[in-house]
Amino acid sequence: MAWTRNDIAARAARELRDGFYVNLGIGIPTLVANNIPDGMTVTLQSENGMLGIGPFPLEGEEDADLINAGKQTISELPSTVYFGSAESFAMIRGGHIDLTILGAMEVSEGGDIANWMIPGKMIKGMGGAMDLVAGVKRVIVAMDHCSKDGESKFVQSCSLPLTGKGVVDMIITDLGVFERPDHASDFRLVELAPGVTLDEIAAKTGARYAV
Amino acid sequence: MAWTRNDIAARAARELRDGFYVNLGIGIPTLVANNIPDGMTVTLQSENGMLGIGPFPLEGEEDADLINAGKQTISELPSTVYFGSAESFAMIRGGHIDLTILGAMEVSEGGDIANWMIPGKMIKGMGGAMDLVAGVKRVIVAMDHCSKDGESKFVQSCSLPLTGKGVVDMIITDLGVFERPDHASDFRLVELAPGVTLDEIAAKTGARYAV
Amino acid sequence: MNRIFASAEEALDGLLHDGMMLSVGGFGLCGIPERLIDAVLASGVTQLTCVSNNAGIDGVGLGKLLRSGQVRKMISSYVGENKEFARQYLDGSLEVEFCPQGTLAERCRAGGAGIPAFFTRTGVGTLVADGKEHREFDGDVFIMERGIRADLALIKGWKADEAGNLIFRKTARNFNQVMATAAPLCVAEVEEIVPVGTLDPDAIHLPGIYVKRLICGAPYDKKIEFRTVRTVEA
Amino acid sequence: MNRIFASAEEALDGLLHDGMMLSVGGFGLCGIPERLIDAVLASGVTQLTCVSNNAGIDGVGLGKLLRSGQVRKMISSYVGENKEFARQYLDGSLEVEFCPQGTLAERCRAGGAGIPAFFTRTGVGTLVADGKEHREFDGDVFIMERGIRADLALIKGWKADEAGNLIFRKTARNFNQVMATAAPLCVAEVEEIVPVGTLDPDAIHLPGIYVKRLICGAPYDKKIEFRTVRTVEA
Repeated sequence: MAWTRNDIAARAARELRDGFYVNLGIGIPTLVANNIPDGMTVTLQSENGMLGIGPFPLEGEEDADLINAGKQTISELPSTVYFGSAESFAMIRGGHIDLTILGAMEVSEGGDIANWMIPGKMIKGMGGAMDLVAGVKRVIVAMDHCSKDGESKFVQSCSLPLTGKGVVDMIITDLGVFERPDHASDFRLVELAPGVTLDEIAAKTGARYAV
Repeated sequence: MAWTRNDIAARAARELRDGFYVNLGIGIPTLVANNIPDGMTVTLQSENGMLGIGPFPLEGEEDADLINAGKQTISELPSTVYFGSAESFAMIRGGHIDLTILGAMEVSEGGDIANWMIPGKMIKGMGGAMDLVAGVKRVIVAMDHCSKDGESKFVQSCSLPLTGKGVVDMIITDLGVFERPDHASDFRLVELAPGVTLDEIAAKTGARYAV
Repeated sequence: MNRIFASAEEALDGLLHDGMMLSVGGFGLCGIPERLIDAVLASGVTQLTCVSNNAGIDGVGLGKLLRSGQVRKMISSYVGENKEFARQYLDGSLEVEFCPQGTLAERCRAGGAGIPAFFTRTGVGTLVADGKEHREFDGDVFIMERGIRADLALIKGWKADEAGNLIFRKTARNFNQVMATAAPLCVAEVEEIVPVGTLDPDAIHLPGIYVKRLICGAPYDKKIEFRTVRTVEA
Repeated sequence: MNRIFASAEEALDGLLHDGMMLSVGGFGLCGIPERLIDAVLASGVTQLTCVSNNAGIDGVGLGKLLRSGQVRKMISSYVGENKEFARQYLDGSLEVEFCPQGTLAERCRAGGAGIPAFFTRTGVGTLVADGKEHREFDGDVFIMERGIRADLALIKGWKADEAGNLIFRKTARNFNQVMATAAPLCVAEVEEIVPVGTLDPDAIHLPGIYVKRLICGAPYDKKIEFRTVRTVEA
């Protein structure tokens, strides 16, 4: 049985280490925050200028001056720090963030990621996604294995405009986990969701990968 | 009668305007701080990370954490702000400081300034001088007209290694004032110290200048 | 020297002209200089280029200047959820330069810090790199990005003293700090103006050297774009 | 995760090796990481490159590492008043790269911010520009300077909380803030370690993400390089 969205997030959470500073994208990656192991200190960065994202505020405690990069109201923690956008991205681009977990429309076998625009549709902009994939030490994509049309999202070569080229280190989908030790290596299938067979994943994957 | 060091500083102080942010070099320029007209707000920058330099502290009130760029103990004012070196020089390089008044060993008729090293002598380093002359909106040199050997310090071409090329806007010496409206223009002698004649200044000046 | 003005209109008097470039603080609707944007709207100045991470939403923030047709070009990283923006963008009446958020912040910092250009890894291999100089340093490829220097900066702070020293509150700092530096002149609106000596000199986010004109824009009715809450037990 | 160590020696354990590059905070003797420098001295590590605005004075600050012969190269803007420095510099045993103070600060910021190179007007037409790429932007000439990224940063702060969030005091901030970012790992010494939640989250100068190891170095007997005072009436 394939993983649920929360299973994917829980699997991604197993990549966290004590003391990590992490930036989570929207969608499945947001769910990773609920799966941080007890006793582990993980600090979440919001690229609009905050380290130490707290949970959503209680009703009535929303603060218009306290939002995450998705423009949602959040709360602060005792260890929270605020800073400006230039400093925030200096931190990201300078390789000080340990890990980012992002969603994607497509990932290629070379580690390219596309998650910001669909040609012909209204362009909304890339926000901070290009900075994150280019700057953060380790980039994990958490996404459904196939699109709603049943097409593989882990492909030979991205058809959509790229967010970053050769930047992805690990891919976690509802069917399994692909990983590579460095950007020069191929991805290897290192884990299958319960009940998923090698044949099934091979049939549903456009990309070349080692087993 | 030629100007004293304090007269030079007082003359330089006449270039201040209300609301100016100013960086003063060591030597004669430091004396400009004592000549700010009453009722005029001039904020002094110290490139080690401070806007709003106060006077030297009272005996017993020295604070090792509160020094100017010359490493002297100073005091703070109610309007004082502290910041780091990167921000300090972003401010300087970005043209946000209105005026800097510096000493010099030589200034050329093209506005080159030399004030950091003498070949053959131990090099101590340029500190922030190159950043100031390259970044501040207006650069005034306040210096003795001649060296101790009687040589003109306002010269055709600097013999010493430069601090900046074509950057000086005004030169104030004990004999008079030279100014130019922009960096493409020649310097013009616009003022003589009391009792100094055009002939005397011509005899003591190596540079070409308009009258 | 008095930098405090009675209204946004007075604070902007003499500073606006058609075709100018404005650097504008804020992230989404958080920390946007709404009083100053209203005054730009009222001034009727047109053909503006606005450097701002977002473009407001319909009828709020820079969305007002889009609706009035005063903006010719936006330099932004993300402009979702804005129908008027979409309409003008699709019919070609609005020019848009998309810029990665971190590159946008760095370009504005560079412009304010006397850095005309710098190299970054962000955007290499993407549409953002098209036409830009590529260069290898220590085995990695980078693209060259240019500093941005606007004609005028408009920002929103929390508190400022009479010398213009200013602090922001929580994530409302965002782009306000860097946008303020990216122009020769910055006009700031704040929620409270306090006497000199009130703010901690070690805790100023934006020194008064940048804040040449200042208004108190209170009271504010701050808008929330996406209100998300939790229940007690969560 | 505990980042607090009992001594400078323990905080540096496993981090030092011959030939490494250290970025070191401080301006003159103001805000120098003296406990950490003592621990580097005690470690005996050699062939160091130190990026620091100054080189201490004889027997104080980095002057100690110069005297012990542990430093191979300095990257600095000003090194006056240091006889040992002068001796080693003149006999060629110490290599020195002079860098304008603002360029030094910006190079370290760039190194910490993922910017491998940038252009600046500072130093154009001087010895500093020799051998560097020159380039015109908008009619002005600039030189290209490289970002600096050290192996380890050593800094001195005022207070830090247990999460490493750190604040500086007055002009002791100087290069400490930027040097901390210019390496993958920063060790900080502070005068006081306070519980998490004590410091204002809007007033942190250096977020804990940079401060991976921390010691309390108190008590300090801070040295003043040039004691200048005024009389009451001045």
